[in-house]
Amino acid sequence: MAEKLYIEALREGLREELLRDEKVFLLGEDIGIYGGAFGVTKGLVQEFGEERIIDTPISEQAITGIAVGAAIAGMRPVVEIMFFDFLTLAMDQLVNQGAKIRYMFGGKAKVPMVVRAPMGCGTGAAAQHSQSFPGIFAHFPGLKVVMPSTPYDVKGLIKAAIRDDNPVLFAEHKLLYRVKGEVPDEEYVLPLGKADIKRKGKDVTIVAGSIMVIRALEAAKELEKEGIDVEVIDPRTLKPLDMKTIIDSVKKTGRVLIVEDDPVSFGWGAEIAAGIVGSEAFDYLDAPVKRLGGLDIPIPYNPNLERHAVPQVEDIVKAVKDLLR
Amino acid sequence: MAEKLYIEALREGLREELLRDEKVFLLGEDIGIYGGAFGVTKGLVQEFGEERIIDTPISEQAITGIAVGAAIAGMRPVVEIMFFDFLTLAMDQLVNQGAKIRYMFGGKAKVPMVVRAPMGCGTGAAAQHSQSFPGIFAHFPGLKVVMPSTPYDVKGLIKAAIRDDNPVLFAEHKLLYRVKGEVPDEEYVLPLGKADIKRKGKDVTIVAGSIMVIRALEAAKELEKEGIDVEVIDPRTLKPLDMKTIIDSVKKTGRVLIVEDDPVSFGWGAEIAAGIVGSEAFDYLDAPVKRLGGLDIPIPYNPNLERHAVPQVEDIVKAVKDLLR
Amino acid sequence: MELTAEKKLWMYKKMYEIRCFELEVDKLFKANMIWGTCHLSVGEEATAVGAIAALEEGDMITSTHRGHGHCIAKGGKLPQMFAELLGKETGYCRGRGGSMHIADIETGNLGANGIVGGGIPIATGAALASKMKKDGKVTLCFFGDGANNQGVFHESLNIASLWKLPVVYVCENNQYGMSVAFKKSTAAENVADRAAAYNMPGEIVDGNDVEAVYFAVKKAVDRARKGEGPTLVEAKTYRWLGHSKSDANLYRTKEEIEEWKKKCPIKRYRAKLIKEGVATEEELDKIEKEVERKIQEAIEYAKNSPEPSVEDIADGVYA
Amino acid sequence: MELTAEKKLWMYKKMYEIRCFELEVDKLFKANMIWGTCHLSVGEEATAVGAIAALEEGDMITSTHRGHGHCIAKGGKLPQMFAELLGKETGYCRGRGGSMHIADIETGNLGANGIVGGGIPIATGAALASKMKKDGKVTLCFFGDGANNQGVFHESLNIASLWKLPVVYVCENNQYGMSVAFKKSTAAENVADRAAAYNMPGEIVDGNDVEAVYFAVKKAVDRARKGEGPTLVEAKTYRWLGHSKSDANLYRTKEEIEEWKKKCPIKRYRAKLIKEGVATEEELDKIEKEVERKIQEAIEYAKNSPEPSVEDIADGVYA
Ligand SMILES: Cc1ncc(C[n+]2csc(CCOP(=O)(O)OP(=O)(O)O)c2C)c(N)n1
Ligand SMILES: Cc1ncc(C[n+]2csc(CCOP(=O)(O)OP(=O)(O)O)c2C)c(N)n1
Ligand SMILES: [Mg+2]
Ligand SMILES: [Mg+2]
Repeated sequence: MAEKLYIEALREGLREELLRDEKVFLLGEDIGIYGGAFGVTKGLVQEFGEERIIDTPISEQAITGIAVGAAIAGMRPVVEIMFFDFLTLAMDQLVNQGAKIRYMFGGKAKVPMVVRAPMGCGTGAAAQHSQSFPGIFAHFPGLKVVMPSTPYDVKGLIKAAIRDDNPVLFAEHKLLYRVKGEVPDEEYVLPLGKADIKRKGKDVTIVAGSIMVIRALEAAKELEKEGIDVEVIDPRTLKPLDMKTIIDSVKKTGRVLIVEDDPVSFGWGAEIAAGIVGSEAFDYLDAPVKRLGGLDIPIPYNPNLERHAVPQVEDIVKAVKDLLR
Repeated sequence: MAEKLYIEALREGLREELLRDEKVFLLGEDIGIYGGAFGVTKGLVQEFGEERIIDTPISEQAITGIAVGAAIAGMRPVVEIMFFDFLTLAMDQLVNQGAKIRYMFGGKAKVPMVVRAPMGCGTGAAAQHSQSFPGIFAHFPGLKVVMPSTPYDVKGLIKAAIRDDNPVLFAEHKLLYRVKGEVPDEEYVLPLGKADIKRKGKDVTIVAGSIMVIRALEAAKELEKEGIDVEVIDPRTLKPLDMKTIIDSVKKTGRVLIVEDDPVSFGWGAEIAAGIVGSEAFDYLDAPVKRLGGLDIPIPYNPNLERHAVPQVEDIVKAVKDLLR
Repeated sequence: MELTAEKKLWMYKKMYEIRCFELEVDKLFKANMIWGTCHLSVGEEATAVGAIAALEEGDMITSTHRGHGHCIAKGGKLPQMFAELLGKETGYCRGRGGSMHIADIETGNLGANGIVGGGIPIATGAALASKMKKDGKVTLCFFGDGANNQGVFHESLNIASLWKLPVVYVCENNQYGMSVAFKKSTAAENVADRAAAYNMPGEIVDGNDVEAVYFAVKKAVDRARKGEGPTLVEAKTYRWLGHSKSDANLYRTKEEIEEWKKKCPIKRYRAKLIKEGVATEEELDKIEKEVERKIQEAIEYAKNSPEPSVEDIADGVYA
Repeated sequence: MELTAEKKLWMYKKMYEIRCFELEVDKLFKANMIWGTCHLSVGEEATAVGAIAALEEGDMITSTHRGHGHCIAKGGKLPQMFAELLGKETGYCRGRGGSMHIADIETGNLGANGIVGGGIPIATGAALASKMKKDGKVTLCFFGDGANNQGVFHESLNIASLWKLPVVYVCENNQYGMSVAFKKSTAAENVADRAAAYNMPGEIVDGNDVEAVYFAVKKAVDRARKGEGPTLVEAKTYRWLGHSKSDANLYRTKEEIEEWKKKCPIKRYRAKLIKEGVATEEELDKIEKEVERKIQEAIEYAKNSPEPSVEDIADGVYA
């Protein structure tokens, strides 16, 4: 095992799939010589050539639709959308076409494609470059939605996403790219639809996704000092969603905090909360289900405001304490 | 008071605002001589002329963006998007521009615009013309989201939406257009952000929106025969969301069923469920919060399959009984 | 580039098949046997047939909401088509898609589309796949005059031209996008004039002349197959019936409709075939009878087919 | 159409102001005093200034992610601009918008935009408002060469032409959209060539010649104001610095950059003004000194301004 950055593990995953299957190719804006806005695809055009690492015009809708068409015709495209917010430009092709085609066609077509995009605030990019709304896509039938939080997960899940025969939205996080973690040397693929218990604990369950997993783990360390034993669960894929792992944890701890990176209002945390209280875990709850997420505002530019717009470690610590009160 | 169709009440609301304020104008595809795909704007071009009832090319993104620009420049545009599903084509202008501009500009611009669109299945229009996802928009800060269920509400709320100084997404429902109800002869405007108790009851609360209000009321009638007294609450606006009315009801009944018209997974019902169990109502709950909604599939064409894809009256009846068991 | 008698008769037969199909659909619709909505292409048969006649067997198409004709011309099976419209399990989409989503991947029909312009990038992507796989296939992309104002039209044609993709864009300009006249929707004289903006050839052709359509599209297909890039072909035609199930035709005059009916692509071609001695009246009558018989058989098949079962409602969402 | 000496000197001063502003921003950025990202327009000053010089006071503009120059030329106040970049409460957006969202509704600047092409329909809508209100205003819409491949460009220009809206589209073609060269992104020789697809005039102008830009845009503005409809003006220019904060310039050569630096719009205009006798070296030096002083003052103002308070974080979401 070696320590690697999230961005390196992700790039390795892409590279291994490009090597393994010649049907796999990447397309997106500035992913060639520039290496992508965040550097994810650095070096790949040199290795695989411009035919497989394709720089596109600034045409999000078309490139997503082109991926749909290429996928139906037998390829396995991986699209990079430069910022998650720009997915709104490609929505029709993603949710009305890519996601629905198979069902509409009576199960007679496959659309194996991945759309990757970095979400999240914390870089001062302001309201049009900072939102994290993977939960929105999880509402549309036919899509799968993945949001890995560690180098290990991102590598195993990007490989799974590329091998999956369905359209997969792959939500990365800008602040995770520089996070380090252990990555096995040998090849591995992780399943889509399996939550991961990132930390075992018995007093309270935190369900956190993407960057919030990192913050939840830090908060757990803080709380440990005060004798509070936190279990941290990372759903990893929002769709399919592994409610069982979450429910089992809540049945054990009786208390749950859900932490997300976007306005809490109508976010994916609501689905998890509703899933918990609609299940047998309801009878095990010792406190109301608590959600912690962003304020219901566009992400502000000023760094101090920006910091306050979404949960930080101290907010998680406080929320857990509130829950135990 | 006169009995009117939902579509008539809506048209009257539009007409009154066009008469009241010359800044108000409508734009959309086939809204002129054709009267709109569902006939909502019938007769308006004859009365107000082509300058104020504007037929546009099939360019959803541009017409929504044009509305944003016209609104900033002092007009009050009302856009018709022919089917709710097509909002995915206009997402960027709606959620990244219209909704966020005011905040991004430090509160120094107003964007008074309305985007109307009919949602829902039940007409055999299949997967690309049948989805109902108003909850998706409620997640984006800066927007308001309205989904009226009766002729009375639709008239009062469209007038409020047009007079509001913010971008409002106005979600109509195809199957409601032909529903009748009482509409006052005198002018009235309803507040955005106020739920309505459509039926008082003490045994169980149903929170239903749009077409599901009608079905919930029918189910309540059925259940009454069996001695079950149902309270039906219509949030009317998803954003702002009047959780207080819902919470008060749940505190009274101790049991709640949420009914929506789209895949239950990651829908707006999750937000309501999470809101309930995150509130003081949690302590009053005698049963898990139950959600009833569509299957997690694209809407099928076959009428029988289509019917089974979303909740019908009998499903609501059954769900309430389950809840009381 | 000469057309064989066989091909000519095939084109006649397909046009007639489409006409009959659409008129039967209209009847079934009026008899409440078809659910939802239907966009019929009566009057536009020459465009679908002429364009698809220019393809090789393995080639692909993307179609539109007004797609029955494309499907038939591409080799779609009538029984499965009717079955789909009747929402039956034996239909092309197992009753899940209906008129706006008929697809037949086997014959290379990548599907109708409920979103105006939605098929344009999909066709472009299929062509990219062909280029990458070097499979020698060409994709033909149908869309309407209304669709030419969708942003994705612009984005896709630009990319197809840049990358020299083997795709042919065929605009069926039937003068209206629903109720809006072409002049009121498009700030250009012709859709084909927009080809220059993408540095690709733009061709205008009489969409009611099946051979003219064939030759224009054939040229474009050949060019695409040789790796020389896409072409935009605009076929001027006209829709005889309403836009969809209900349409009061308020936006156009009866005279205009009558004027266009005189240019019936099928009648015209019939006269031409007889004049050229390709076939006799009797031979053509025989083809027509045969088509009519097959259509009735197909309808019977569809009527007698089973409904999809509710237990299987979620089949086919994911692979 | 003659330019007064006053106007010429105004143009010189504004270009110099933009240059100084951008270079100071670069310094502040490198000193970690500016958060997030910044897209600087060094080398492109003549386009912003020449185009905006052609407007009347009440006219409107929409700007882009590379928008500092547009804001300054439109009359934006330097202290509020620096304050915004420093995230201060006194900034144009109360520190909530930053570089990519500076707007100044009072001077008619409807805002920069973080979405490439996002301002194009907004400008079109502002122009529609003017037409409806008959307020005689023209809206000028800036966008880059990269933006010309966004679908909404197509949709908007089509509509503006159909409805003869008083809007002028100014494409700042600086040869690259981030790292992708114009030739690799656009299947047309020139952006202006695409105007024909919308039946509107397309003009190409040397974007480093401020007077040439002025005259081309003025013609378009006059046409728009007379109700004759929109024009697409393409100004060919070049960005000297990286795309945004970090950019290794891998996609272009040093030689190319040096070549374009020789065409510096400010140096060129300085020489011209002196040659024409509009001003002496000393007079221009004085203007420059004055600008430099104001810039420093503005930076001081920004530095000394208060941070927004966290209590007010939700201010301004809704009206
Ligand atoms: C994106 C989108 N907008 C609007 C519609 C509604 N609609 C369906 S067909 C149609 C007209 C299309 O016109 P055209 O492309 O010319 O095709 P035609 O119907 O004339 O064959 C419209 C507006 C749609 N299906 N998709
Ligand atoms: C819709 C969208 N896609 C991608 C981006 C990322 N991006 C920001 S600027 C830029 C290049 C824009 O090029 P151009 O329009 O030529 O403007 P320039 O930067 O050259 O001034 C890109 C790709 C974006 N902001 N918005
Ligand atoms: Mg048409
Ligand atoms: Mg550029």
